[in-house]
Amino acid sequence: MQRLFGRPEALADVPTHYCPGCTHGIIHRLIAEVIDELGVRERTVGISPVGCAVLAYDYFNCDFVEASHGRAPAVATGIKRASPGAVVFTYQGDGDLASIGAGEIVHAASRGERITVIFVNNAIYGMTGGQMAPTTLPGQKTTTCPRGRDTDVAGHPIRVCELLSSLSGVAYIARVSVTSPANVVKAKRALKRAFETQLADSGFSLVEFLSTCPTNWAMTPVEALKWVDDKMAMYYPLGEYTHVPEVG
Amino acid sequence: MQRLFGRPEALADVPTHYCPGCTHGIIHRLIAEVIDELGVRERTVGISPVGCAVLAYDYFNCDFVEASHGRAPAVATGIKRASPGAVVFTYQGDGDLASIGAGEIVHAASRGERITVIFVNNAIYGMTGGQMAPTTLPGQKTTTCPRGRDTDVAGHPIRVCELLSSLSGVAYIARVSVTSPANVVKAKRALKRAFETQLADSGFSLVEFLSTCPTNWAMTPVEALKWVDDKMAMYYPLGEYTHVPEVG
Amino acid sequence: MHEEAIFAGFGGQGVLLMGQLVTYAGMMEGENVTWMPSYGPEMRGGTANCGVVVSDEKIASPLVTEPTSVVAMNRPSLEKFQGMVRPGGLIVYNSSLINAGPARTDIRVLPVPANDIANELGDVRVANMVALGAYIGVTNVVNPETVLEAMKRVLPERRHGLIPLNRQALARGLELASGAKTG
Amino acid sequence: MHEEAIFAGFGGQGVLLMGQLVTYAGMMEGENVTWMPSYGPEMRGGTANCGVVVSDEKIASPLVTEPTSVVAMNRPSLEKFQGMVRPGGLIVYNSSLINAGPARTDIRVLPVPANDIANELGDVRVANMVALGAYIGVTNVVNPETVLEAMKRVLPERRHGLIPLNRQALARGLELASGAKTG
Amino acid sequence: MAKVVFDEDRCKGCELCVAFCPKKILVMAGHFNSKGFHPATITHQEQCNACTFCARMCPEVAIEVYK
Amino acid sequence: MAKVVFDEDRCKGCELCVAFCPKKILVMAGHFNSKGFHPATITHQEQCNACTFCARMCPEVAIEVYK
Amino acid sequence: MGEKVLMKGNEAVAEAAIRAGCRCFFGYPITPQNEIPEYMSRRMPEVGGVFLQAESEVAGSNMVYGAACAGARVMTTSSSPGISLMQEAISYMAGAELPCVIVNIVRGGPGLGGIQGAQSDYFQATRGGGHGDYRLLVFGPSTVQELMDLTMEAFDLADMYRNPVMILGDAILGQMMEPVEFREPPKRDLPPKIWATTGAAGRPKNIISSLYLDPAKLEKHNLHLAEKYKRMAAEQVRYSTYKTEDADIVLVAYGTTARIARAALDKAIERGLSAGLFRPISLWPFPYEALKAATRRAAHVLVVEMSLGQMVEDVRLALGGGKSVHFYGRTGGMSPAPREILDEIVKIVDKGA
Amino acid sequence: MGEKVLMKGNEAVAEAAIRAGCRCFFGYPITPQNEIPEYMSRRMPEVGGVFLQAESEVAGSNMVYGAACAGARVMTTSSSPGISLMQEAISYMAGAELPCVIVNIVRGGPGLGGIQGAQSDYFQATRGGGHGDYRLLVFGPSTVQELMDLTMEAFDLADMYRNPVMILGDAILGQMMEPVEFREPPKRDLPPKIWATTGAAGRPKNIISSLYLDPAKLEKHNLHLAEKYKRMAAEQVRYSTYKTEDADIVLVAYGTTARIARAALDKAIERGLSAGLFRPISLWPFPYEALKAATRRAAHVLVVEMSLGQMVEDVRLALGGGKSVHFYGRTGGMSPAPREILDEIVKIVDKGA
Ligand SMILES: Cc1ncc(C[n+]2csc(CCOP(=O)(O)OP(=O)(O)O)c2C)c(N)n1
Ligand SMILES: Cc1ncc(C[n+]2csc(CCOP(=O)(O)OP(=O)(O)O)c2C)c(N)n1
Ligand code: SF4
Ligand code: SF4
Ligand code: SF4
Ligand code: SF4
Ligand code: SF4
Ligand code: SF4
Ligand SMILES: [Mg+2]
Ligand SMILES: [Mg+2]
Repeated sequence: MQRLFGRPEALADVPTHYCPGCTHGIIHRLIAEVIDELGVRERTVGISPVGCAVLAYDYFNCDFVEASHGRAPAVATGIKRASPGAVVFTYQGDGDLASIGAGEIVHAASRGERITVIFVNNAIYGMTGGQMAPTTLPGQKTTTCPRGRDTDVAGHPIRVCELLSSLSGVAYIARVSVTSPANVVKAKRALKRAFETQLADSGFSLVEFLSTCPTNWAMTPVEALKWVDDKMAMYYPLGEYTHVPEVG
Repeated sequence: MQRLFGRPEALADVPTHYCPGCTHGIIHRLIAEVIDELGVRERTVGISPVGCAVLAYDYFNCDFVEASHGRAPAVATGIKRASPGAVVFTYQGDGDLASIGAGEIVHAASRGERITVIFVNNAIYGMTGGQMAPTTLPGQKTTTCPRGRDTDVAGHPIRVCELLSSLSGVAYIARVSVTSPANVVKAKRALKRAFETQLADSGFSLVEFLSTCPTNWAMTPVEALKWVDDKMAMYYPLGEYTHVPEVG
Repeated sequence: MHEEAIFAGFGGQGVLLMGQLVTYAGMMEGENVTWMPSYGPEMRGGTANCGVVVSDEKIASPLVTEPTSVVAMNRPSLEKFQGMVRPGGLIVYNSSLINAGPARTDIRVLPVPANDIANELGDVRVANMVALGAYIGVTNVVNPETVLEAMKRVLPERRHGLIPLNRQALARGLELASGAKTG
Repeated sequence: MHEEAIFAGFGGQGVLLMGQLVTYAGMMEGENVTWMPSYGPEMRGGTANCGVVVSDEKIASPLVTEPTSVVAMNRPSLEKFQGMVRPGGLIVYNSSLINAGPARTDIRVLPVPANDIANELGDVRVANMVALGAYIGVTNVVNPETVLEAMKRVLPERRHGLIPLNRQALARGLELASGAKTG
Repeated sequence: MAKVVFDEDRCKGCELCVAFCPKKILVMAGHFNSKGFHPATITHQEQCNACTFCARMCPEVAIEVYK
Repeated sequence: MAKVVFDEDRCKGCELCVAFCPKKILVMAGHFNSKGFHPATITHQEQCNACTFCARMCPEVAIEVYK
Repeated sequence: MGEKVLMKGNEAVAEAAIRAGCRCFFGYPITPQNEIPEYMSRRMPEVGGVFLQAESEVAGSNMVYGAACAGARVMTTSSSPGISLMQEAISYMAGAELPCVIVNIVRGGPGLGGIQGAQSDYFQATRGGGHGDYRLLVFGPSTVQELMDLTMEAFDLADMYRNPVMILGDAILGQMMEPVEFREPPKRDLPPKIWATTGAAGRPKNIISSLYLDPAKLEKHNLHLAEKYKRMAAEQVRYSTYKTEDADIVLVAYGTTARIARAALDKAIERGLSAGLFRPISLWPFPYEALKAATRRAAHVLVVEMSLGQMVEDVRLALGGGKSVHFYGRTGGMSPAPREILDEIVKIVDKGA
Repeated sequence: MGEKVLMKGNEAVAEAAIRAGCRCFFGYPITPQNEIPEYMSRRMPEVGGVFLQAESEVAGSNMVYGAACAGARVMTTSSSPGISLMQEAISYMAGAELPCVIVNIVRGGPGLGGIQGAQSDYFQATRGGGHGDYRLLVFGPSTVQELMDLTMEAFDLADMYRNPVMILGDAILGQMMEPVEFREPPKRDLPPKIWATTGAAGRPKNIISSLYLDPAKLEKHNLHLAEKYKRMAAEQVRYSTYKTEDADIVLVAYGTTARIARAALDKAIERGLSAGLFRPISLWPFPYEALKAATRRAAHVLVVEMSLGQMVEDVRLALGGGKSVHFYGRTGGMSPAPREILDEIVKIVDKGA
């Protein structure tokens, strides 16, 4: 009897601290599968963010660096420039990447850093207990917008893929979700393209995952997946985004 | 005999420290003219950047605040939120706004802060002696890219108007130049729209000026204007940019 | 009088409230009190706990490292805290969810079928009040009446409707305790 | 020997180079030397200056606040620095661009038509060397030959072609100085 | 013939596998695992078609599928 | 009849006014102003059409135009 | 005396600020102080104030700079790593003489460190983590009540001196609940904010800046600031003593550590030892004179901190080598148990004897 | 002895770094240190190294963090406000034990301040402007030659201790030209960087992090760091003395101020006064013992700084109240003239007599 499905080598065989049903776990596994399939585990360096995925370094079987909040793209830049042969990816939440790290991600993308960014958008600050994120949907209640996000006060959610796709250094950008086995397969395909983009040295690559936070959304994991499909995917259209062609 | 043209009231009658032919001076005058025409001088608060315009507070006849490098949009946010009745504008260079201040400008725009940003893009760091800016053109020589900007290393120049126009909080964005009397007139019109946008409380407004730095470009002021028309305006198309309509 | 208690369980079991009620009641009775919750990633996986100090003396640290009592509403909590209890101390545990009680013999142990009793009362959510009643019954750290007073202040208006039910649950716990004492 | 000089003028006039040549030459002659440029917004409007210290003793501060000599290549520079010169000190000024010399009587003053002489020599850019020659001729702070040596090291290869012309310019300045002494 | 294997103590009882099993042959067990969760388990191994949906949706990588 | 007035000591000699005067009646004076610049000046006041181009291009706001 | 309520330290900070007239709050979430922004996000709209979650601590501290320019009472709060990111803005606010209140609910460091309480940011707070010759008023409360009282007063002091004021708490103080009552701070008549940039209507324009390109002017400005700091140092020294008179050994501790030290102390006294506690409340200005006086008779001084020893330098400066200054510290989120401190006391006294 | 060349202090820093094997430079322009990035932008490509202008000091310091993780010799340079923005990253690097060299060419503060030389960032450099219990090695050179020598050695020391090393210069030192010769630093055999994250090929994975959620573990880590700092303190104390033996008054000054003080001193000696100079070279660790020894016989100690008095605290800590410690300072970009210092010396000695 042969094994059709199991734990990829690049994923450490340890329990995670993630809440039940949190899709951080699925995303971890997909990254590990892609690393295995590309056979780059031994030259991969991951960068974990400050966020629920802060301990990601314990969950992957490759070298890992913990970055300060939002600065993973700068840390990745330092690593990649110092060792161009390495396969470098960051794993960042929406608070980490789109809020405090907005400057670093814009510039890493603009410079066309040969790194792959895994952007986990769960529309909230998970680790700190459910505060508003730049990606929190209009009307969505969080601990720092208890009456629901008021766009007059806090503005509209930032669409990271759309924002970055205007930058010339960007070679590949896609937005995916993991709300069904079919979407998981699509997501993995995009992830693989992103890593291949880096291996081809053709520029900056980013995959945005619409992810869940059952704990802070106060939903069951199954409800949470449905909310991603019904609410988030409306505001954050899935698909591939490519950069604006060079002018002049 | 009546005066057809002279110094606007909002512009202090003092000499500036700007180099001969630097268009910072023209831009200052246009802002002052608009403030006068809108009759808001007594409720206007300007924010000067760290850059050649750091002393702008000496040149305008209105309240002024000196911000730390790149943070003018955050300072403006603090002022505007504390006194919503004030007319608040920032005056920022391309290093200030597009490099160190990238995070602050993206978020101020995304929040739709009711402020007006005057963005002076001279493709270089003037005050510090001519280093590369995020807006430095490909191949352009500066003191930190002595062989000319290599886009493989430093990436392509950032087009701020294009980048920000994907954000929902943005109500008005335009790119102008002051390379001829005709362009000066157009520039002033855009500037007025921007301030009117703030007065109408309809969101974030920004006007990007393609400006000169004869000193660090090592050109005569007249050559510098020509360079703006021939080189910069090719990469940075003039015109009005409006934000992407809301999805969902 | 110097009591240092830990209340622990799943997030949904209202253990933080148990602690707050004791603390608030202690304050109303003129004691010195502190309440300290677990926070941050500690709370991942939905477990929560808080430490309460009620004392007639000024309170040094609100961190409860050697509790005089532990109230454990689920198994992980019991496992985590039973070792810390001072000799002669007390463990109240929710026997509806925990089949094997603590191993220790140098402390008092009171099993309380909190969920079962709460279900009897028609709402499993008052299991915490049952356990709280048992705890108070044994320790007498505060007067049950004061706890009910405290409830009025701690609970938001809209939830005051639940107070009668909570009173019943508390009473059932108290009975258990007195039974345990006499028996 | 202790000389503290300021060289000042428009950006394009090569005043920083004048200072560097004296400094470099001083170093080659075994003296202690420092060179300190003006920098930052100070340089706006295209004016530039540098302070040079050449001394047989260890040099404390490279900041020249009480110069023994000032070489002023344009009017703003003369106005800015003439007041600072120590009594008995020297001012060399570019009389091609400055019509009125300094008012002070307690110092030596040497007008040098640097631009005119440079134009005679066919290249106005060597005006700085004319003034430098005059300055060295009066102060003897370093040997002119050493300055020409220094030039080889300071100027990039591609500009070594200019050295002969610079040598002439320097010579013309030296003549002026000796003239001033004898006369 | 297909086989799904659960690493019971890794299971956090999120029920995603249950929700996505096309055969509806997964349920949550009544007992607690060492973590204090009701673990998922399979009721009719023989009906499993080895589609791996359950495993692909499991955030804990607690499911292996064999055929 | 039009008139342009220069604030000579504000002039930095950038020559932008000269470059943009349609009538080509502006030149740089031979003498220095107090700042050490050759100031711009007008040669044929009578030919000025008061178009204000010079003034609009002056970074120093050193030009006033009357009519 | 008003009615007592049970409050978390973090909530007490937020409520105190609002009662002190703070109407602008800018902050960025960070454990263990999230209850403050969360409380503010609920309350500010109720009082017509501004709550804005900044995109970062850098932005947040510069929003504070802006609101302070507009003359508002403004506060930001964070914890150690976030406070490090504010250092440039803090230096700017000190340089531009802008009043504001900054709260640091300290956690273990360095780097990302941990989220339990610590006192290892003492140097940063009292020595200026930012650049230049500037000072903040720094207070280290040790109970939720004192945290509330000092936060309220901080706004007055900030306006009075036109200077940022920092409240240095820790995770324990921020997370714990204790009974508190609201007390009005001493009434002060404060100067009107004529310097604020609110629009130059009917007055000459106001400029707020910390730039002085002429070094002579910048030095003058620094000397003016130094004058002010001297005044602050003269007027704002605060401390409390407990049984220090003719104590054989005097403990020195601030904040949470002080309450733990006090418990150890009582145990020591039970054992017949003569021991006292000196508790600095103002960390800058540090109570140098008072400490010297309070320890004059003591044979030993024991400094206890939740750090590897930072305030101990101020104690040494105060006592100037005359005394043997002992140190006991826990760090990284660990706090000393009363028993540990007691053992330390005994060790020292025994040796001493 | 190699041939002497004339170099700006800033250029000397850059060239020294390259000669020390630094192959990664990340920085952001700021006066008065722009010659460093500019020099690097020319030279790095020639030696196959990396020059990258970061978008900010925050980003730049985190790029340094990354390159250090990869095992590269890496440097960043800035001036006061920029260094304030690096405080979080510096704390992280200290916490993660990453070697790197940070140069601060100090200018007047606080805030935007000015661009002339100052020494008002001493506290920030020596007391950790960032959060947590950490230390940097800090050196304060006083000539361009020493600036070059210490910069080269800094890379070895950073690798040796796995700790950031800071060179604390000032605008005068950075802008001035002085003759220098290149000297190899003492050869050290340094441990291989087996901890670097270069890809887990044929070895277990490496993790670089400063996070320890368990406070017991974080404390353990801090104690490990403290051990290291103790070693650094024992091994890296540096200073120089000039005529301090039986001097009546000893001046204490570092960096640029030390050379000015020395000139004043010579004048004083000409006047028949017995005076000496103690110059700390390592600012952390501060030469407490050596200073105490060097001033044992002195009646007076005069500290001179280009600040309102920061190092003077370390001097007081060293001398422990026994001596009357005088201070003379200029700040905001002003530097003391030898004559001012001389007058101060005379005043003190006369009073003393
Ligand atoms: C400088 C700094 N600011 C704030 C924090 C606190 N903090 C930790 S995680 C986090 C945000 C996490 O949200 P996100 O990035 O969306 O990740 P998630 O937990 O949702 O996966 C914040 C604000 C910090 N550690 N450092
Ligand atoms: C935190 C900080 N970093 C760097 C600097 C130095 N600095 C001053 S102005 C400037 C850039 C100026 O360029 P730009 O914004 O384009 O304005 P310009 O002078 O070209 O008008 C820099 C980097 C500073 N003052 N503060
Ligand atoms: S808090 Fe939210 S994001 Fe974080 S682990 Fe739990 S569910 Fe996932
Ligand atoms: S340096 Fe450039 S930008 Fe600055 S004033 Fe001079 S010309 Fe204008
Ligand atoms: S493999 Fe498919 S059929 Fe089998 S249990 Fe899993 S989901 Fe159900
Ligand atoms: S998906 Fe995984 S964790 Fe969730 S219930 Fe199924 S087996 Fe358990
Ligand atoms: S107004 Fe017009 S015509 Fe007259 S001088 Fe100016 S540019 Fe020339
Ligand atoms: S444009 Fe203005 S500054 Fe330039 S030359 Fe003409 S008058 Fe002078
Ligand atoms: Mg998130
Ligand atoms: Mg610019």
